[in-house]
Amino acid sequence: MTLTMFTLNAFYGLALAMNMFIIASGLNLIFGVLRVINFAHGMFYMFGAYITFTVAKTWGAPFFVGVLAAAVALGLIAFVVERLLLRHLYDKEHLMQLLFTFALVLLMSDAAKMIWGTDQYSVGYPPGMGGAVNLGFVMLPQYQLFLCVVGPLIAVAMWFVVDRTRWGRVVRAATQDREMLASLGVNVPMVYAAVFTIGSALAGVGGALAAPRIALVPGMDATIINECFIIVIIGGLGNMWGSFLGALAFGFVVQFGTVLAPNWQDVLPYVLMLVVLIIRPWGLLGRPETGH
Amino acid sequence: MKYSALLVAAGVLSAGTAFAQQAPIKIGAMYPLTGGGAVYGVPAMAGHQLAVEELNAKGGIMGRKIESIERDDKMNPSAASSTMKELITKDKADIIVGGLSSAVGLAMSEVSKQEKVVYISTIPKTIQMTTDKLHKYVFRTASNTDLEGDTMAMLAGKNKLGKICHLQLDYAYGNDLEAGILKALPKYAPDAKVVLTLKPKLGATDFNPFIPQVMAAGCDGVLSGLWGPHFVSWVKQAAPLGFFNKIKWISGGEIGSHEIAGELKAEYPDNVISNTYELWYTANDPSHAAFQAKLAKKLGTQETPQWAVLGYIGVMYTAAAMEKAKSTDPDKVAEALEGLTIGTPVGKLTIDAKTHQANIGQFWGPMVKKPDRAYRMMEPAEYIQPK
Amino acid sequence: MSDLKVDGIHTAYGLSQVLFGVSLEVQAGECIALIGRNGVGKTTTMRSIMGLTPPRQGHVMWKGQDIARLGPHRICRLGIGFVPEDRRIFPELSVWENLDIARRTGAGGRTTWSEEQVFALFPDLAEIRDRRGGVLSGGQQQMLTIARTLMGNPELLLLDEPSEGLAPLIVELLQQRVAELKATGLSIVLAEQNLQFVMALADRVYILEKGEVRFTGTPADLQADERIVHQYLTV
Amino acid sequence: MPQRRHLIASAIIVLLLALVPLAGSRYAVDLTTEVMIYALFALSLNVLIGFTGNISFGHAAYFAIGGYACAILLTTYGWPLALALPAAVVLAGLVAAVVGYFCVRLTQIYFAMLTLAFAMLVWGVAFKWKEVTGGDDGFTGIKMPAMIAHHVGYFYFTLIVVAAGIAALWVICHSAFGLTLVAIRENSQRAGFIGVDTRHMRWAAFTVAGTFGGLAGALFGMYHRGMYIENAFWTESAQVLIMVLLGGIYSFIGPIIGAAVLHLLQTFTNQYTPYWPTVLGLILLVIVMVLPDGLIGLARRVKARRGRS
Amino acid sequence: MTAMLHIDGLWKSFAGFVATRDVSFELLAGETHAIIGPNGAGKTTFFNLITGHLRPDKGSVSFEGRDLVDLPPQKIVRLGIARSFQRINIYPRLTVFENVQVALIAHEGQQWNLFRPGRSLHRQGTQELLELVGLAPEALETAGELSYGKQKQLELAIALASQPRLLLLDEPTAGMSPQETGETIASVRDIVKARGLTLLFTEHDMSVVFGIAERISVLHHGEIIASGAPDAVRNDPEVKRVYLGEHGHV
Repeated sequence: MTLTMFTLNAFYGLALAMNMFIIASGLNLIFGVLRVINFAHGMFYMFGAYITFTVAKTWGAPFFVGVLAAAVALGLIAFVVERLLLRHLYDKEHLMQLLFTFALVLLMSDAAKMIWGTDQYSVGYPPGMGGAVNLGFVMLPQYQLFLCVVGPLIAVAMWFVVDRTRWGRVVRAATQDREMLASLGVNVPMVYAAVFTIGSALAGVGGALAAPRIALVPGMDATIINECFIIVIIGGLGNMWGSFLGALAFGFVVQFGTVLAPNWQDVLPYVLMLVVLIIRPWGLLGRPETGH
Repeated sequence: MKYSALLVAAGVLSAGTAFAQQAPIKIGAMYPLTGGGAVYGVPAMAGHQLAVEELNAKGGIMGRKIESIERDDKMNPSAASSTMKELITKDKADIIVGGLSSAVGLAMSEVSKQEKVVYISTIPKTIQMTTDKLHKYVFRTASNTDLEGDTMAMLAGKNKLGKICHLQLDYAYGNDLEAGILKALPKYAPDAKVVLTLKPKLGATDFNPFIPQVMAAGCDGVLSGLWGPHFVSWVKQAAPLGFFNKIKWISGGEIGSHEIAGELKAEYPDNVISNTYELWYTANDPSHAAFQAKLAKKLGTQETPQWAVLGYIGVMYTAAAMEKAKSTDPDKVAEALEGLTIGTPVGKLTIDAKTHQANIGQFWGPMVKKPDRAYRMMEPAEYIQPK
Repeated sequence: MSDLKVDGIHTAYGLSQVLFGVSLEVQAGECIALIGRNGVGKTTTMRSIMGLTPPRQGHVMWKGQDIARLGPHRICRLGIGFVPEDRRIFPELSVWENLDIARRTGAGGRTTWSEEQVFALFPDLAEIRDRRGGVLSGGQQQMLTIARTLMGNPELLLLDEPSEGLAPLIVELLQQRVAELKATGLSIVLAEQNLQFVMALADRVYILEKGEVRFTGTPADLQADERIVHQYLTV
Repeated sequence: MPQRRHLIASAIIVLLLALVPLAGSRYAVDLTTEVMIYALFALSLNVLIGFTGNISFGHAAYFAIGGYACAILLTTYGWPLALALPAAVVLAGLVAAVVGYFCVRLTQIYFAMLTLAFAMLVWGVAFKWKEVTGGDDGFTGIKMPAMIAHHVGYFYFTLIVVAAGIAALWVICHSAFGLTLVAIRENSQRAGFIGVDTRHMRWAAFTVAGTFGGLAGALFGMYHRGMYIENAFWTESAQVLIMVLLGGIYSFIGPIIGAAVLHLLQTFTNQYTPYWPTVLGLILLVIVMVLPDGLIGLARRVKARRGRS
Repeated sequence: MTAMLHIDGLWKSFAGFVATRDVSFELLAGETHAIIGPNGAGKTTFFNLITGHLRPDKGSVSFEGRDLVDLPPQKIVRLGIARSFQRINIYPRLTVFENVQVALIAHEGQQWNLFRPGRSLHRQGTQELLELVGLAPEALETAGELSYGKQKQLELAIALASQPRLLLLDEPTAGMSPQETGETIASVRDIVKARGLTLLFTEHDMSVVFGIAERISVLHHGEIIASGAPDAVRNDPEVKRVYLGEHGHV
């Protein structure tokens, strides 16, 4: 592999990692606080992409208005779902929550078909991001550079909100002791609703940001959800920096793995998860679940 | 005018009374209507329905009404196999048409062999269906990977590609198409050399591991089978690097269709030569305009998708074969299909008696910008039909 | 009229019933003590008042309103603060963060307690404000738990076994602090096993045994009756 | 004596099923065959879920291994059915034992994700090992012994094998082993403290589940005369998981009912609308919100209410 | 009498908090011994160290001369130590009968038997145990639906099923009504006597402790501060101090 190729692959691995991180971080946030494994997260991602398509292409609004619309719409959907249905399931078995989110996947897939039909769509790059930057020995696409900036920005923003704001402190406290938090006057159910809303909005943003790079088709939710799970699991469930690390591992393994061992590209993410779980059963930065 | 309208009405009326007397002919149709395959399955089913409506308006087949029984094949071979059995054993379908993916096509062919019911494969292209796994009851009205590969090799020669990068999806269709191209390449382009072969996975959305390799390989052109969303994603990721400035893209997988061009609009790249089954703006047959107008009306859009014609042809062949056999008996219909020639919106087609493969051609040509259109069109569009 | 009136509450965890008709009253500014050995229902009484383990029967009246069916955050916002026995510091949060999440204007706009005032009451906490809750010593945790609850500006403090597991010196300090709190007019329900602590602070005592109130009176009454002490409190 | 009552009921059901082909509907025969195979598949998974309390996201792997192995041995190697079928089942069990060894070291979601990863590896092998499995074209044209080539013959063959399989699972689930598994599910810590090595027991349960899943897969492949990589995909694992949950995990026959209801519902819905996902989604919502014990739980509750009034 | 359980210099701390501090302790064969102390004194931790649920940081535990440190719980129980738990720890969806039956199956090493119907095994032994703890009438009820006190009794039966020589009971009467407490204690005392068991238990209810314990140890801040006959412990000034507050006077 020449230096140019190596640089390019490393860059692409990073770009992939960042796009995946944006999506996976929402899944991870929801798991960390609510302990709910949200299978519908991939579907939220797909809705995010489709909504961006409708707003930015059909209605002709600027791309970033589409991204915002995706975030708001997904947040709204998630909020309603949480308040009406999900909140009744926190005390039930994990299996029931799993089935519930799976039911969401099925219902939303048909809803998407009714709203958008079965055509494939694409969204244009935002102005000024459709080209590449020439560094002499290598060309880097602008939009992917943009993703490489947005990913860490979102990570830092999440870190800032979770670590440095009062609301973030409340969220962290909610992962540690729900009951005590309620005794201190915090409306914990609303914190849960907010976390589910934000986590889902992140999936929407992830889909919106992916939209210019890929074709939008029915079924685009299916692989993304597995990949997000893999990232969250190998990073350590509930750990934000774990997900960041997991996304990086995923991005580089998939990028370099596909180049070096194209025959294995279909199962590379699973092999990665297999190796990590056998060596570190609770993920790279995870801790053993207590009570076992 | 009035007179002819009256005649048509009378015809319908008389046909209507005939319907009441005889049991309908049942055509089972299976296309993917949910999930990723629905992109193709839904328009194909629309074409299928159009044909059935049209035939019924004319009095059906042999004066018997057609009943179309439509099912989702779910792009899952074993589910499709069960559904097809159900169509045959419960609904007593006389014939089955449809399928999309190779695996589903082969699974349906297997059921057809077992149950001795004719299956007309309208989209799956896998070569095995009409070679190794050919049997009495399976027929194909779609193109196949050998025909497509042959044309692509011819185009490679015509465009004088010296160094070729080969890009196929890593699954049955891609592998078969690759074989088809390699078989034909020495014939058309004896000096051409394949310098790189890459196979992204089916369903891939990220082509970054492949794009730099192709660009670094120094080839004049790419021979590709990246269809639909794969092509769109490739374009999105490769175009910013100036990929299409230098490299000619000769592609199967029907990416010269309006569905793709109309969606990518200005982002559709230069230097692409591809194929499509049907073009709403070009015709090689007089009946085409009528077909296109009806389809446009049914779908409520002037610019129609290409897959509908395949669903349409499946039904037309069914009708012709039954009329010829004067029976719905599968053995007789199968015999009738062998060597049968019919007129279709894309011209006269003949099913080869030995291979059960129709000589369906495709429109091939470069995708060019048009001043009055927001999207690219194929021009000149050449209908290339296998001999 | 009393601020808090607990009237015949029966409380159970699943199948295990702990309280069998406990009643008690707290006047404004008063400190009452619940005493008794481990497992007699002191903590459960507090959890019932706070809405954490709602009673199955009976009423909890707070300033005339029945709060027995309200959620804990509503009860907190009505002016009742809970200092649990096992402290329940948020271990991953710093001392300051533990305080910050509890910051709240009290019922009726009370703003008696701010960060500065809390730090003034517990100067030790100011020194360790950036330390993680999980690494504090028992005494520091106890101070923090009380400080944290004060940040919500409560009118009534439920103080569950504050002296448990603390060194004598710390207990003494704590006792002073609680006395200062009482002097500000805060009502207090104190659950304790440390009799000395109780005697110094409580206006009235309730002795619990097996989920029932067995004795009510002033500390002086209790002191006068050795028999009761031996029956309910010693080994 | 409940034991005898169950035996008689089972015998009656088997007899009734044996009468299905006499009704003359080819469709009914096929549909019943499919339901029986899915019932065995779902039951095998429930050894792991209902009896041991471990959720697997990758049970399709063993189904596929059994199916492919049987198909390949019959067709490519021309083995007789009497050898090919047992060999396929043993192979599925062996792979389950190897995979299980790693998986049972983890619990809960980590366990589930590890089973998924291994299953996707099996899928990858079926996909890539084209010379042997046919890759994504599928392995079609399975050579069937003449005796069971006809659909009625195959129906009776399936009936016998599935009945035997279910009987074997019944014995295992109700054995000392099975009872101990339930104890592990109910309270794994307590089980450890009556002297049970819970990890080894879970490993054994994993292997048993894989073995019988393989048997169901072998029957499935022969029924369709083909195996496809989709049969090893995670969606297939999800489907059987839903069957189990729909029926109810806390009873032996729950998964049988779940398999029958889901498969029939899916088949019939598909005849009327392509919006099958909506139907299934709504059914799942109902289960989650009001029927956490599945259909069997509902039946029990109804019965209990009747008994009271 | 010889020492059955021998503990020497045991330490255990959690994130800086010392739960067990240099505990040395001997349990004589056949004695009934109570461990008491205020909440948080480290009683449950102490039990968990003996039964293998926790690993000590330092020190040794030996049972009848065998070192227990590093043995997993299931091995320890096979040596003849059984325990009940402070929180209910049964199999809630199994019947009462099955709860005990499983324990007998495990004790006999029959959990690997795939063919013998589980329900037919040890019917008599199960019945006897249920009669012993007074649960025979509820044998066919679902364990999770029993009253709290009866679930505690069931736990005792499960513990007895492994034919222990040493029985550890963690707060056997916690959460019971006074009447249930009396019945439970009477039955425990009878069983221990009848079977010649060694009993080590923790308890808050002093009437229970002084009713049956032959020796008492007081745990405070992870340390044993007193150990001996009931009267001696009752009059120990240090114990009084711990129970009535640090200054120990009223």
